[in-house]
Amino acid sequence: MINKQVASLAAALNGIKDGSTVLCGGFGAVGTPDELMDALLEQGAKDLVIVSNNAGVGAKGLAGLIGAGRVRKIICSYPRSDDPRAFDTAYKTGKIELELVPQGTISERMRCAAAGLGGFYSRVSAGTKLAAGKEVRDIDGVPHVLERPLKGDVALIRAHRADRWGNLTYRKSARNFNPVMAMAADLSIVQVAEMVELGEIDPEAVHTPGIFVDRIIVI
Amino acid sequence: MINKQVASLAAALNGIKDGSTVLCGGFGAVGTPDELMDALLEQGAKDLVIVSNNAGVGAKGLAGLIGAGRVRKIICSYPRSDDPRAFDTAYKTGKIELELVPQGTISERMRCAAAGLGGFYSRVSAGTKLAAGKEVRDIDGVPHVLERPLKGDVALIRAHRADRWGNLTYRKSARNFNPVMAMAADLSIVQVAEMVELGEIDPEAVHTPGIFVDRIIVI
Amino acid sequence: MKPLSRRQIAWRAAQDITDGAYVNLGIGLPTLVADFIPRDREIVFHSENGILGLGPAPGPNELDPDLINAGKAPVTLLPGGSFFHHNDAFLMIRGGHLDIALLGAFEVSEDGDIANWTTEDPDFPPGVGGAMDLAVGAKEIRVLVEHTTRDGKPRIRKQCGYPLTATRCVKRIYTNLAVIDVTPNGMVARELVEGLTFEELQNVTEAKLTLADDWQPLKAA
Amino acid sequence: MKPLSRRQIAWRAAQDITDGAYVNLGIGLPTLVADFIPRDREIVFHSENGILGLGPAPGPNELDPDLINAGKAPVTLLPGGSFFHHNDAFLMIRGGHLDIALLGAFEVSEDGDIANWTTEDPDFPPGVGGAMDLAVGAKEIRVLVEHTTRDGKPRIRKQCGYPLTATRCVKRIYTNLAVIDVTPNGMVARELVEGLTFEELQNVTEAKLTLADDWQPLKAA
Repeated sequence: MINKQVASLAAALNGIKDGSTVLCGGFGAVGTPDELMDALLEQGAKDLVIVSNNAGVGAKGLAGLIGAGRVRKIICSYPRSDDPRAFDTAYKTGKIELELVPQGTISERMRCAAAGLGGFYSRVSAGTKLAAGKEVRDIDGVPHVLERPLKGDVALIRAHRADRWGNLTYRKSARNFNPVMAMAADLSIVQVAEMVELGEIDPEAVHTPGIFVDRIIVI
Repeated sequence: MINKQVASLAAALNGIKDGSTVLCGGFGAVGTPDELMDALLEQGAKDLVIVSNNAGVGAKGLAGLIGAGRVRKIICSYPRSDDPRAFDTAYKTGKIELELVPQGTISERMRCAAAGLGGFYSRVSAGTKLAAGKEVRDIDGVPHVLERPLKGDVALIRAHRADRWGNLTYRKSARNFNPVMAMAADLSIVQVAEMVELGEIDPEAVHTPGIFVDRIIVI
Repeated sequence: MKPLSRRQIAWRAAQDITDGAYVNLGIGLPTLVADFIPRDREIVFHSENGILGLGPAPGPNELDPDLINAGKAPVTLLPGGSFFHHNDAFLMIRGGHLDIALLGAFEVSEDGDIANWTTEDPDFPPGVGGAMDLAVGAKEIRVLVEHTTRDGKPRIRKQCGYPLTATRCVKRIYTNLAVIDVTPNGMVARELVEGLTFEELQNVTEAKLTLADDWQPLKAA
Repeated sequence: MKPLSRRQIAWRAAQDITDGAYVNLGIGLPTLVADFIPRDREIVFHSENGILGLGPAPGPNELDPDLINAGKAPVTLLPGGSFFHHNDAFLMIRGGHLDIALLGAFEVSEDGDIANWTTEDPDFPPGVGGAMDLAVGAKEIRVLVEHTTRDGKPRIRKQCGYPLTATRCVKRIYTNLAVIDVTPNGMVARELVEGLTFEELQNVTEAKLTLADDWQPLKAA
């Protein structure tokens, strides 16, 4: 029988290794897997590479991980936020590496990994500083940048509802990066508000099919 | 006010030109825009390039267009069917060109066009006859074929419900190629069983957002 | 001569958005445009974080913490709106499915290059967000910008001094002084605020301008 | 010596599918496998046309014309199943999200190459469907095949004679005579039908086989 629900945050995060690439869902403070990120601090993995649209707010969640020196590198589109003190401090003291990637390109690079493709050509960032060091190719007379897949060892996801097969639904704009990240990691760990019976989620309205989900914890 | 519903099949297909690339939804006989394809026969456009997973069944729909000599070329993964007489006849007499593409690659090439990308690298077909003439590149030691975007001038789509903004839902496996084709053409024309009021389709369960839809006809 | 206020710039840009358009409003000044759409037009606003059909700001009882726009402000959803994931949101942007993106900018060049993501201020880490995707992807890019910096330096330049967001993409610029089109033959001033001469406009513009034969006074409600 | 029937080959392959696996069944012989999954295992079957959680064939009152599998036969959906579009269906395939794909084949080579899409019969136009995507994408490829052609020619060969579907992807082969693994050290016979000697098996197999030390009789219910 398939049952992806686990009993504790510790069980949810079990086995995450030092040096892992961790995809963290959310946009701003919406749809972020806060409890999973706090639990990752507890869990102890270090030298992490974090992929996240933003770089943490205040002192909890991702900011907590950065503040504790556990993040070697962050790949994001917009490290600023209302209260970016943890990232700012780490950045100014050279304790964190920043790879700045356009928002759509981060998302597409993760989908590229999820889809088993080797790379794609995009006009985005061609002719700008963010294309520095990247291969550029003219396609139909227009310069395109070669972008490579971005795969996670782990994804930390926040959804609204789940069933035991791992089917997920999200609420409104809390969906954001969560579905693409759930697809793009070897191990996808999801925090949800609610478990429902198998079959209760309309099969026409599953946002993330269970095939992309490994562990679920109810918060 | 936005109202994408049109009054007649003739209005739905108005302006489709000779030589157009037409994406036709459906898989086998499920989710195929039969009435739109029959109306395209009436409409008269010729020298068409058709993109469709299959190559028509019997004598109606796509098979009718092929039988009438209106299709110059078909891009598909599986031209056989239970009753492939129209395609078989045209193929054996050299009256239609066949570009055979793996099913996932057709779909991904259309998405590539929809997403405004210049191409992608895929392992699929590397080392096979279907990669003949295509650029191959080793990525991380694995040969990948460069695939180019596949864009439609027109897409003919079959959905279940629509609202006046063009939001669509499909039924079960009739969804298949329809969503990706709706995204990948300059002009997306949709036949639906039913129009519903704006707001009746759950915003969490829209299968094709209206931004991808131009004209809707109720059949 | 009275320059337009920020709300007046937004009003002017709003008048050019045609009925039925799919539009993304950049953070800051462009966001104000939503308040000035003529009532007889139905516009579908898009947000990078997976929304089509953004409605006005929520009343106190409508606030939903899971419903924000790309600027992270609370919003509402209109009937006919939809939610989707980030990847589809950027497919829409990059794939040319948006009719118009209205963007803020630090600078715009004569060729329509735009710089709007970093001033390379060493006190702040750089952030790009969706700026490059929007500038490359939308069918038409229009910029809303103060004509000059606080120090009076021109923002409409021969070449951008700040790092580029994208090249040759801007089609129209709305400023507090003028409406300017970027054309294959260079920049053309279409509207000037009343009391401003073309010469005065050129003096605060580094890029070379020509005055449209059918230029109009720039009016704002 | 009694070769397995097609249903027995399917039964044998079914025994190796572990609880909770995500599996795609190719058209033809592999489709039969669904009938023989041990009852205590919950398997999620995937279909290229956008389905996870395929159930058994529908009863006469359950038939829904909009619900077919990749072989275009009517099916049902289990609770927990979901529908999605073709692009996501092939993202699952190509991206390595399926644990197992069970495929039919014309030929398999010593290196694990598979030929299963065309015999280049001039009487038929070629069709590839999802064969190449599946062979490249699933985590593990297992083939179900009659050991020889109707004319007695081996289907397990040093090199495939028919056009390749994909290279070096097959891990295990179930035939009416044996279960054979493709390993870095060549093909290893793990199970032989009772009464068949290894020498007899090698005689109908073009590829070089070795016999596993712990080989077993090939049993089928």
